[in-house]
Amino acid sequence: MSERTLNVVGKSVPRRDGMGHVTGKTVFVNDIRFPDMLYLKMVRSSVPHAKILNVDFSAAEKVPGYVRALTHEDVPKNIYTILTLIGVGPDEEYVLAEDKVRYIGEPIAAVLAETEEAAMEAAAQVRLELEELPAVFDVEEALKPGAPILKEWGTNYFVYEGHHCRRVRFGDVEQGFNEADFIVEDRYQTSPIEHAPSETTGCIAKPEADGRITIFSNTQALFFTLDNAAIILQVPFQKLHLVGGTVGGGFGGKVDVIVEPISALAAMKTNRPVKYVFSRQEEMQASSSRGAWRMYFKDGVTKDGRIVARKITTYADAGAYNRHTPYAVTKHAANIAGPYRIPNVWIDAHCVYTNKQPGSAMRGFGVTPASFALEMQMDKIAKVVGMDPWEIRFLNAYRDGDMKPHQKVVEDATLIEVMQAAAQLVGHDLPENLMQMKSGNGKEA
Amino acid sequence: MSIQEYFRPQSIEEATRLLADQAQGSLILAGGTLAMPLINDGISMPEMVLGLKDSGLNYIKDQDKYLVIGATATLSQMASQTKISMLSEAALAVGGWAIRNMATVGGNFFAPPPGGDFTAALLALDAEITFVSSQGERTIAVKDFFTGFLTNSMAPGEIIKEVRVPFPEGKTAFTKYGRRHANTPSIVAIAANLGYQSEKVSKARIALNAVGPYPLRAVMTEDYLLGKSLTEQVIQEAGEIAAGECSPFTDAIASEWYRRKMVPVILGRTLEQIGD
Amino acid sequence: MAKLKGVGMAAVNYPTGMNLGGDPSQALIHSTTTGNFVISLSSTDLGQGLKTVIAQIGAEVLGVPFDNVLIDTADTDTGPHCMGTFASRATHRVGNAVIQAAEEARKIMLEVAADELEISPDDLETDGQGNIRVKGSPEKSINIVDLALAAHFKYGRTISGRGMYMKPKSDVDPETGKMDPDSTEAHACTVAEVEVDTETGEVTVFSLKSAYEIGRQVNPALVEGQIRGGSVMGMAHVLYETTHPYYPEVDHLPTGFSDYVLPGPWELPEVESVVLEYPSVNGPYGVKGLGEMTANSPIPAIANAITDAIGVRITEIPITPEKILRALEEKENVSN
Amino acid sequence: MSVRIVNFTLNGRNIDVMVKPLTTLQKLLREHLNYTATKTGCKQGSCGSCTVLVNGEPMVSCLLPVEDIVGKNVLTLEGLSDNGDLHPIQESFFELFAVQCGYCTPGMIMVSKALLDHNPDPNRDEILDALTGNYCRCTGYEPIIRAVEESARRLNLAGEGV
Repeated sequence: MSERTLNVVGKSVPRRDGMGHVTGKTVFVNDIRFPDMLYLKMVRSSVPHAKILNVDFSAAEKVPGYVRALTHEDVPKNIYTILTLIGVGPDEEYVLAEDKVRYIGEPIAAVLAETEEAAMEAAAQVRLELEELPAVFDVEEALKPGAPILKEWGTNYFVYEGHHCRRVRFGDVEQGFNEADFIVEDRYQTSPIEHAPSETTGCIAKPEADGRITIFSNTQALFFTLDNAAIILQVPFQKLHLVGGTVGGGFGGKVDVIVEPISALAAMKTNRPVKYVFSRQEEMQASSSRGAWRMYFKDGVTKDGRIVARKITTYADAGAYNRHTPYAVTKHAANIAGPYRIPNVWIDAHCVYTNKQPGSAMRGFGVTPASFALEMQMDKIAKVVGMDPWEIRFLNAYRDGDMKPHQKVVEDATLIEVMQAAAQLVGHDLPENLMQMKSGNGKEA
Repeated sequence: MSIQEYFRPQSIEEATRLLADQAQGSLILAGGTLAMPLINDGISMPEMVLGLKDSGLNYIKDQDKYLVIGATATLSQMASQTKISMLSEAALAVGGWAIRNMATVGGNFFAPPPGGDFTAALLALDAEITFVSSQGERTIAVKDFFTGFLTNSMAPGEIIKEVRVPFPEGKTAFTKYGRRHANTPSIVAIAANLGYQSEKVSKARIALNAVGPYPLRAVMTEDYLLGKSLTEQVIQEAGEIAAGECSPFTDAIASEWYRRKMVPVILGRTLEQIGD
Repeated sequence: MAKLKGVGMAAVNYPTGMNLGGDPSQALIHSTTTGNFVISLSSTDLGQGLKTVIAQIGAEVLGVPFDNVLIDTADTDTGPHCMGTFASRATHRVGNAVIQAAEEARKIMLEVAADELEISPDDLETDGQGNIRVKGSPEKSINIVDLALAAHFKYGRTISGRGMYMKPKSDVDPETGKMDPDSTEAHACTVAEVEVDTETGEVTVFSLKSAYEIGRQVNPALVEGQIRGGSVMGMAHVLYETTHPYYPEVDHLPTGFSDYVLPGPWELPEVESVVLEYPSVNGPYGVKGLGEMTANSPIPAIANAITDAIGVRITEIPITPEKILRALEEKENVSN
Repeated sequence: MSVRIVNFTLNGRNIDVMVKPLTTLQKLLREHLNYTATKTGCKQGSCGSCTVLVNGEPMVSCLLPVEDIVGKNVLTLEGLSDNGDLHPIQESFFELFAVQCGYCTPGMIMVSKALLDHNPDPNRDEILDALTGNYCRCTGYEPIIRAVEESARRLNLAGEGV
């Protein structure tokens, strides 16, 4: 494909969906309705950790408009598989809670009714008998002996091929510390954050005449949702048909396959369309959030500002269940050392369970917390060494051809070029030697 | 049980008569900005509701020393009236434009903490509040309205008819401090109304919102200010007293520690507005 | 009462795509009888502009007008597989798949035009306006509508193509962490200017100025949209929002937009950016992913600017006014 | 339960409906009358995506019982471009990329319409005051502010019959 002048790539052509948006004609999932449609409302745990002794629907059944309820007994395979499909296991989250609840908001039973109001009233009338268990909320407390255990396999951490964490070992970090003139350490902590898209997560499952189920969903990943839902429902894949693609903001919050399986099950059981859309309060408190991350840095730095060793221990707060956090920790481990050439790197990145709403994917997926910690750490190094924060970064920036700590050769590097351009943009004069530096042999388009 | 009956009285008499009769125990709905969110979430499921918007309580009357405001006058009307500037500033502290077009003066009395910014202004202006029921009318001072957290001195069958706000002689200032510039709950909101005689404070009304179970008068701070001029030292001391006499709480917006820290700071800025 | 100004910077990279279980996306293209090209996908548009960007790439490769190219997504019955929209992967993966599909369709299109114009396909070019013409003698040409009609009703040929792009699955070595998790790296450097009110602890962000290097801008306006949205999201993460205001405790949890604190129109900093293009080795037209990284550099840039302003490092976000007051008080106690 | 006929004007057309008391205007529009441009973002009155104009004033329809709009003029986004071509506000939002996912767009456009009807030449602070009740997560607000400024320019231009 010769590099001829481009006709339309590189042009700011107007958005294809722009007209629909500004006229209100774009159809979002929540805008869809079908005759005989039922509304699903979830009965959720009000406590962070408890045994479920009893779930009593007798009062709920009397609410006018109540149709039926679903519990874990109704779910053919009551276990989430979102990671087994991409080679990561075990899966340990229940579609509907069985004997225990592990976070405030965990779904226990689904109530179906003729109207949204009836479904809400019925769900509120379901009597839960819960026996509270001790709960743990801090990632490091959760790993201490004697901490309440969340998982059947007896620990509060995800096992990475036999290890209690994802590991990166590159060079000899202790040797690096010996060479260093300064040791620079600090602790960085981020907070759980809600995706808060304008449109809340939701879907409508509609039984079709030929026995298939069409699921209108604002998921970010249609086939991923189809495959997982089919496994949970134990139906052949061709039974499900996912339709979507217009999402009112995702930010990673609509990849958990949470509303589709139970809605499809409800549609199959009632042979009626079923709508399940999160309230804003559910989106805020019960849906997955960006997990919180705690990162401990220990760097060895020479007098002339070269980082010769970087040792990092990370604790990702997965909340009560895996969702996507085990993979976020792997991606974190591949990026937490930063866009810098460091000969000796040692990383232990833990995926830890606590009695909180599950952490999952959010924009930046494990790298956002890493960048926060990294770039505050670089400023601390500059202060300790007595160097300008720009210069310390230019000096250590990786170049094309370098080997990253996870043993991948650096390619397409331009850290130096963006720093040069940013300095120019804000009128920050850089010394000539820094302005002359290059990341590699990349050429501007 | 979902709603069974919605009453829409066309006058105050009809409203009070209904409330003494078949509409007894109804949820009173004015602007809806407080009740409807709870109804939408299924937290509140009233069987009987009485809507006040057509009952003739939306008026603003200039009665010599008083500005008389009907209970269903909206906060947008308060924002745009120019008779008492503090009422306009306090109205603009509540929600966004659309919310202020719906929320009412009477409704703000029922806003759970940290709500109630507008009511704090009424408190600092020595306003009176008039209730009406089938038995007739009853007027008390706004400072006697609240009796505790989410409880007040209204009798069954009564609704708020109007508030009567004396035109302030002295200088007033209102400061709302939240995490955002607008459309946000208060960390602390302060209304000050000071009378002066030869550079000395002759009358002081200080109302604090979001740092107690309801908007409260900082009476000890008021006493302290009497007879003093607003020097930096006096303002600083007043701030300490105010921080001592309020009872801040922790919520998602701010901790008790931080709210108590902000009382002297925001009171200082409010009094400085009055000073210069 | 003091208002302390501070400036901070941060430089980051961000990987494009993922590959835990392999990272594939497919695309199918077919021409209607009247020269409209339908690109069938199962990919989703979250607002980042996939439906626009993919139509641009398709039109560019086919050499037909942008308006001739229609996007038909996302339906698992009609669209081929796509992993989904995340990891800043969509433009890179789906773009590459569309290029492959469009090249196959273009080849057939040129073959039919060659038959119609009785000339070798190698001597033909597209003018991007809907005509296939002979190189060097542009007056000898055929319009895409006539061509499509001919292909369908005269030559019985389908102008269509299939495309697939996959980052092969590569496992992670449990001992050393050796892995090949992404396809290329985008980069960004952000400079933040802030002011801290030492009485209330409030932070005002005056400006967020960034340089981005993202290989190729397919649609510069959509790129700027991601940079602006990400800058405000980054400011929200570092100063305002949390589902657990008293983390790790689970009390006082916000329930909605009124008590989940987010900056609004009044809190906007001045956002300015420049975009560099160093085409990546394997991206469509050198594209690198951008969507997920745009909140990343503003967060530490603002945090570093706060350190510059108050002389104290706060390494726990969100950096609320309360945390700043407590840090200033601690600094006071330490110094006397 | 005594159910009344609710009569009001919707986008210039006279409408009679009979709905359960306390049905919100949002639910009436979206579920009874199939006008789905007015969105549902929170049902708490705190995101603005359900903003409509009632007698020219912006209100959050999720908190507005139908009894409060009897005899009133309701304007929704569907009514903004009545004869098919776009209103200058819609054009400006479209051309200045003041839109990404589109879910907040209806509310943003309606509150902008109310602002410009009240104040044909708003300064930036007045625009910020009008928009502060509307939540957007994608754009970072600035393109929306610029689209409102551009809309004012175009309306004033059109107003002068240029």
